[in-house]
Amino acid sequence: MSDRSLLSPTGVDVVFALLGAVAAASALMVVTTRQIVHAALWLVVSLGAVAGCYLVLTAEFVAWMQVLIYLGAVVVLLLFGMMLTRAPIGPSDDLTGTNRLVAFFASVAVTAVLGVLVVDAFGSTMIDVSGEPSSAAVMGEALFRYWVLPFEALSVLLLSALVGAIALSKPDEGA
Amino acid sequence: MHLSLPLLLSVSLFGIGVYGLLVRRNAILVLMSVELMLNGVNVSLVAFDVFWAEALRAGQSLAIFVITIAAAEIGLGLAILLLLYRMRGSIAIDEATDLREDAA
Amino acid sequence: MTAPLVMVLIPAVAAFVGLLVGGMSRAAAGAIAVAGPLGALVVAGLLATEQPWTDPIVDTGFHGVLQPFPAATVVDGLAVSVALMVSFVATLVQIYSIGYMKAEPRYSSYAAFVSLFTAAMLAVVVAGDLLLLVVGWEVMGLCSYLLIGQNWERQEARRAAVKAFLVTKVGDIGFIVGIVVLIGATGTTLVPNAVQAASSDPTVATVASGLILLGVLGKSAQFPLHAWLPDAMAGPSPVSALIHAATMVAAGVYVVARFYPMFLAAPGVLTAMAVIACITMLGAAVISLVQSDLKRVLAWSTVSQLAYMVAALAVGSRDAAVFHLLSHAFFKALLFLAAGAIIHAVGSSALRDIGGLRRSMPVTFMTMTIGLLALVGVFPLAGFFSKESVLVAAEHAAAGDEVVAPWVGWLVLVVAVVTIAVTAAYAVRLWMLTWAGPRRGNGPIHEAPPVMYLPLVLLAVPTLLFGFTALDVSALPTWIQANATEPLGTPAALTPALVTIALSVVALLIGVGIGWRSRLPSAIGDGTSILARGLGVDAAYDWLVVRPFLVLVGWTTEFDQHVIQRTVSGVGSGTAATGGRLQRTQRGDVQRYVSTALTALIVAVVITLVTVAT
Amino acid sequence: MTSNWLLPALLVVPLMAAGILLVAGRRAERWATWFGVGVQSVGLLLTLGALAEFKRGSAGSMQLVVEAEWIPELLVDFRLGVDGISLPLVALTSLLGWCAAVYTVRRVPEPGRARAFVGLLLLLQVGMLGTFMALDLILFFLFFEVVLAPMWFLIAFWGSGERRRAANTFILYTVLGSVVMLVGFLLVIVKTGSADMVELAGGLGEQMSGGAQLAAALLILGGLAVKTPMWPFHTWLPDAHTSAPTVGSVLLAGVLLKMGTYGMVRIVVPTLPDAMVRIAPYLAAFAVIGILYGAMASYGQQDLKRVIAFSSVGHMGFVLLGISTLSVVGINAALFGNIAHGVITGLLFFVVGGIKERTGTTAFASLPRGLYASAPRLGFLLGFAAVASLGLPGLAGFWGEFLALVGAYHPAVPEHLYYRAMLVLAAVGMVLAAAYFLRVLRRVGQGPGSEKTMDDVAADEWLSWTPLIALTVVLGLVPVLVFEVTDPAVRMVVESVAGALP
Repeated sequence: MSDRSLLSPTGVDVVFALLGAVAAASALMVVTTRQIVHAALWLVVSLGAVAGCYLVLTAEFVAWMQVLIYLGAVVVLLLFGMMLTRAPIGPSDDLTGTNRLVAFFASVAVTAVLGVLVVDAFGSTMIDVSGEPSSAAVMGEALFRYWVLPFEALSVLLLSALVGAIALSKPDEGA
Repeated sequence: MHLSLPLLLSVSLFGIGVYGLLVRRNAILVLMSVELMLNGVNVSLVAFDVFWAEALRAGQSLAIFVITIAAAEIGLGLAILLLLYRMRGSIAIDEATDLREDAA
Repeated sequence: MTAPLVMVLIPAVAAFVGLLVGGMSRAAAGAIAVAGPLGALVVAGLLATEQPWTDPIVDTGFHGVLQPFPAATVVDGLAVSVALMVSFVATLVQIYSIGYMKAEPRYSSYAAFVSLFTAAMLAVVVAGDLLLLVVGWEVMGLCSYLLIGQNWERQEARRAAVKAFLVTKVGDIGFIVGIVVLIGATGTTLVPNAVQAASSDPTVATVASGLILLGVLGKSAQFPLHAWLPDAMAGPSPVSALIHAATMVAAGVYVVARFYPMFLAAPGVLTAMAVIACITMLGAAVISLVQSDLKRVLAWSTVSQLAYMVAALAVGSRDAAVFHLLSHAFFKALLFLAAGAIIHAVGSSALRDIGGLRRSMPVTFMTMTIGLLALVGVFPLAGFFSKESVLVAAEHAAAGDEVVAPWVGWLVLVVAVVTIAVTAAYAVRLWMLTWAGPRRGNGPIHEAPPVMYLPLVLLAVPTLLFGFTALDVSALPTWIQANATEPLGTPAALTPALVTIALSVVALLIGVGIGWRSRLPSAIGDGTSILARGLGVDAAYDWLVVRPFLVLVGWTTEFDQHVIQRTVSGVGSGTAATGGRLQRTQRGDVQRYVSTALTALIVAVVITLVTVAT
Repeated sequence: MTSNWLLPALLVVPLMAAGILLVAGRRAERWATWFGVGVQSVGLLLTLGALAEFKRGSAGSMQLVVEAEWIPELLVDFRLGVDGISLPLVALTSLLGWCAAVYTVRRVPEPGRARAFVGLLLLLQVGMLGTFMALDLILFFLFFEVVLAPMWFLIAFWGSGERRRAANTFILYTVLGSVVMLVGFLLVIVKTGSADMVELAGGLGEQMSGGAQLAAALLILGGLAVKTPMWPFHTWLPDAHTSAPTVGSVLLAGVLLKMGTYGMVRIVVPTLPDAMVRIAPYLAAFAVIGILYGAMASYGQQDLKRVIAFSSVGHMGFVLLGISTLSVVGINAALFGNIAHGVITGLLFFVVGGIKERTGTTAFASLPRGLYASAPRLGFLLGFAAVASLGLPGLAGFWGEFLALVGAYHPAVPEHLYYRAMLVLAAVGMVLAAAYFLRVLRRVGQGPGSEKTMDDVAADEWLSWTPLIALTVVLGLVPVLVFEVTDPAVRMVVESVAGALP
C-alpha cells in the first residue's frame, strides 16, 4: 500500500480498468444477445478478460486455472449442451422471458446496493500489486500446507458429481 | 492500485449475472449467468487476497475451489438439463413448473 | 378417636359394609343395617350418661381449612339429645324396613343408604367443625336423593328425587356461602369459636345467619323452598319417616339451634324467619286439609309442624324449638310408619282406597291414633306440651321480652293458634277417612307383621310420655342446653301457660268441628285443585327458575355452537382462504421466486443499512 | 444415598420402552400391552420411590434435582426436580398411566395395533411427566409439546366419529396456544437472561419492568388457558373428548388439562407477580364465566362424553378461581382441585368408556335407559363418579371447589367485594353442576326396566378403576394428604406475590 493521491491513476489501474470494461461489456452481451451460440462466445471473452484481471492482480495461478477450466472445459461443455438440446442457431426471440422489467430492477438494485457498499467501505483503500505473483509454486504450497483437508473433500465432491452426472445422463435412467 | 476497481468489476459481473439469471428462459443461458455471478465473486476473492497478502492465500485458494465447484456444477447441471430435454423436449425453465400449486 | 366420631362412624361403616356384602345375603344385609343405627344409639346412650357435659368441645387441634380431617366435635345436651332421637328413630326405621321392604330387590343398597343417611345426620349433630357440618349436610342431601329415588323405575320417583336434591341444593348455595363467610370472617372453622366471634359482630352475624337460613329453608322445607317435601312421598314410607322425623328436616332446625347466639345477634333474620314460618305453618296446614293421599296429608303436616319449630326459634326460644323437634320426631315417625303399614296392607296410599281399617289392623290403629292425637296437641301427649311451649315463647315475645319486636310475637301467636285449629281439622279428617266408616276397596287386610308393628309400639311410648320431661327443670330443659356454643344459663321449665292452653283448646275444638264436616269420602277430591297442588308454588318454580334456566341453557348451547365454535372455525377457514389466495403466486416459475426473494433481500438489506447508518 | 436418578429414570424408562416397541416389529403385537403394564408398573414404583424420598418437611423447595448443561448459548439447561406443587401431579400422572395400561390389556380400541397404541401411550407419559418435572422454561415447553403428537395419533387413529377433525382441532388449537406461550417464555428469558424456573421464581422475574411483565404474563397465560381450557378457549375439548378412545379421554382430562393450571402456578404467579396481581380479577371473571357456562352448556348437551367435557370446563373454572385469588388457601384449593378433577373425571371417562363399549354409543338419544338395573355395578360407579364430580363433601371433588370459595372470600388482591360477588356466582355454579349430573343419572342410570341385560364390570376394569375409586374417597376424607405437600410450596409462591401487592 502506498500513500499516493487517490485520484492519480497508475498504469496498472488503467490496464485493469480496460480489462474490466471488456469483461463487463461482454458479460452484458452474454445476458442480452439473441443468439444462443453468441452468448457462449461472449462468455469466453468475458471470462478471458477476467483471467487478465487476475494476472494484473498478481494471481497468476488462478488466472491460468480460469483459462484452463472455464475457457477450456466449461464453455466447451456448455456448447455441447446447446448442441444436445438442439438450441436454435441464429437469432431467436424467446431466449428472454417476460419479467424483464422486474429482473432489470432487481439486478440494478443488487448492483447498486453492493456497489455503494463497496465504495463506501473500500473507496480509499489501495492495494499493492507490485509484489511477487502467486505462481503455481506459491499456491501449491498454500494449498497443500494449509488447505489439504478442504482440497480432499473437494475431490470427493468432484467424484460424486462425476458419478451423478453419469447416472443422470444414462438414457435408461429417469424418464 | 485502488481496491475498489476489482470490487466494482466484481459487483457488476454479479449484477449482470443476476439479470441473466432472472430473465433468460433457456436453461443453458441461466447456467451461463450463474457462471458470471461466480466469476464476480471470484474477482473479489482474489482482490481481497491481494489486499490482505498473507501466507495462507485463503482468497486465492477459495477462488480455486470455487472454480472447481463451478466445473462440477456445470457438469451436473447439464446432465439434469439433458434429462429434462429428453423428458419434455424443451429446456425453457418457465415451462418446468411441475411443482406449482394448483389452486385448490 | 372420640366417642362422637365413633357414633358417626358406626352407621357409616355399616353402610359401607352393607353395600359391599349386602348383595350376598339378605339376612346379613338386614343385620348390618340394624347394627349401624343401633350401635350409634348405644354410643349416644353412653354419652348421655356423662351428663352434664362440662367439657363439651372435643377439639382435635386441627381447625384450619387445610386440616387432616375436620374432626372436632361438640358433645353437649343439645347434641346428645338430638343424637339419641336420631339414632333411636333410625334404628326403628331399619327394623321396620326389614318387614316393609321384603319384596324389594335392591334392599341392600337401600339399607346402606339409610345407614349413611343416619351417619350424615349424626355428623351434623356432633359437628364441632364447620367443614364436618358441611360434609354431613350435603351427604344428607345426597342420601335423600337416593332414597326418594329408590323406586326409580317410576317416573314420579325419579322426578321427586331430582326435585328434592335440587331444591335443597338451591338453599345450599346460601348455606355454603354462609359457611364460607363465617370461616372467612372469623378465621376459624371451629363451630363454637366461629359462632362466638360472629355473634359479636352484627354485620357478620346478619350476613352469615341470613345465608345459612337459606340452607335451613331448603332442608327444613320452609316456604318458598318447601315444595320438595310433599313430592318426596315417592320414596318408601320408612324413608319418609326418617326424612320427616329424624334426619333431613330436623337438620335445618338443629343448625339454627346450634348457631343460635349468632342468630340472636341478627334480629332482622329472626323476623324474616318468623314471617316465613307463619306463611308456611298456616299455608301447609290448609293444603294438608284437602289432600287425597294419605302420605301427602302427613307430608304437608310436617311442613306445617316444622314451621312451629322455626317460629319458636324466631321468637327467641331455642328450647321450645328443640322440644318440639324431639316430640315431633317421635309422633311423626310413628305416623309415617303407621301409614307405611296401611300402605303395605292395602297396596295404595290414596285415601279413596283406604277406609274402615279399624278392626283389621288394631295395633296400627291404636298407635296411629296416639300419633294423631299428639299431632293435634291433646293433653297429655308430647305434642301438647311441645306446642304449648312454642305458644308460650310467642307470648313472651309478644310481651316484648325477646330480641324480636313484639308484633312478631303477636303474629306467631295468632297464626300458631289458628294453625292448631286447621291441624285438628285435617287430623280428624284423616282419622275418619282411614279408620272409621265402611271398608272401601276389596281384598283381605291383615295387621302388619311384628317386625313392623314393634317399632310403632316403641314409638308410641315416647309419644305418650315424652311431654312430661319438660315440666321438670332438671330433665329436658337442663338436658337440651347447648353449652358448647353458648354459656350455660339457668334452664326454665317449659310449662304451659293458662292463657295459651285456653286458646289452643278453643282452636282445637273448632278444628275438630271442621274436620268432622269434611270426613266424608265424597270430600276426598282428586288432588288436582290449586290448593291441593300446593297453591301453585311448583308452577312458580317452573316459571321463575326452571324455564329461565332452560332458556339460558338453550342460549348457552347456541352461543357455544354458533358464536364460539364459529369464531374458531372461522379462524381456520380464514387461514385456509388466505392460503388459497397466496397459493396462486406459487406458479412454479423459478425466476419469479428468485426475483421475489432477491427483492425482499435487498429491501431488508437496505432497511438494515439505513437503520444502522442513522 | 443419593436418589437423583429417580426423576430421569421416570422419563427414560417409558422412552426406552417406546423405543423397544418401535424396533420390536410385528411379533411385539402380542406382548405389547403386557409390556406396557410392566413399564407403567416400573414407573409407578419409581414414583413411589420419589414419594418416599421426598422430604415433606421441605416441600417448599425443589428436591431430587438433576441439572446438566444443555444449550448454554440459548441459556437452556436440562433441569428436573419436584416440589410440593408438582409432586402430586407426577404421582397422579403415573397412576393414571398405570390405570390406562391395565385397561388397555384387554381393550385395545379399534383398529387394534397394540404395539403402536402402547408405544404412543408411553411417549405421552414421557411428555406429561416431563412437563411436571421440568425446571427450565424451554424444557417445560419441549415436554409440553411432546404430549401433542401422541395424543393426535391416539385421537386420529383410534378414535371414533369425526376423529380426524377433532384431532386436528385439538392440535391446531393447542399448538397455537403453545406458540403464544413460547413467545412469552422467550420474552422472559430475554429480559431476565435466565430460563431457570427456580431462579425466576426467586425474584429474578420481578426485576422485569411492569409492561414487559404484563406482556409476558398475558402471552404465557394465553397459551396455558387454551390447555386448561379456560372459557372461551374450550371448544377443542368436547370434540376431542367425544372422539378420543377411552384411554385418551382419561389422560386428556386427567393429566393434559392440568398442565395448563400447573403452568400458571409454577411459572406465571411466582415469576411475574406484578402482572399477575393486575390480571387476577380478570382471570377470576373468566373462571366464573367458565363455571356457569360449563354447567349450562353441560345441561344442554345430548352426548354423555360432551356433558363430561363441559363439566371439565366448569371444574377447571374453580381451579382458575382458586389461582386468581392468589391466596394460600385459593392456590392450595386449585392444586387440590387439579388432582381431584384428574381422579374423578378419569374415573368418569373410564365408566363412560365402559358404557360405550357395551352399548356402542354415548348419545342420549340412542343410549338404553336403566343402567342401574341392566348393569348395577357399572351403574353404581357412574353414579359414584357423577356424585363425586358434582362436588359432594366427603369425596375428593368438594374440597377444591369449597376452598376456592373460601380463598375468594379473602383474596390476596385488593378487590374484596368483587371477589365476593364472584364467590356467590361460583356457588350458584355448584348447584348447576348438580342439575346436569342428575339429568345424566336420570337419563342413563334410571328408567323403566329392571332386567340385568348387560355385562357388568369385569375384573380387569375393576383392577384399573379401583385406585381411582379409592383415591376419590381417601382424598375426600383426608384432603391433607395433598395439602401437607402443596401448602409449603404454595406459601413460597404466595410470598413472591405478597411483595407485588400495592
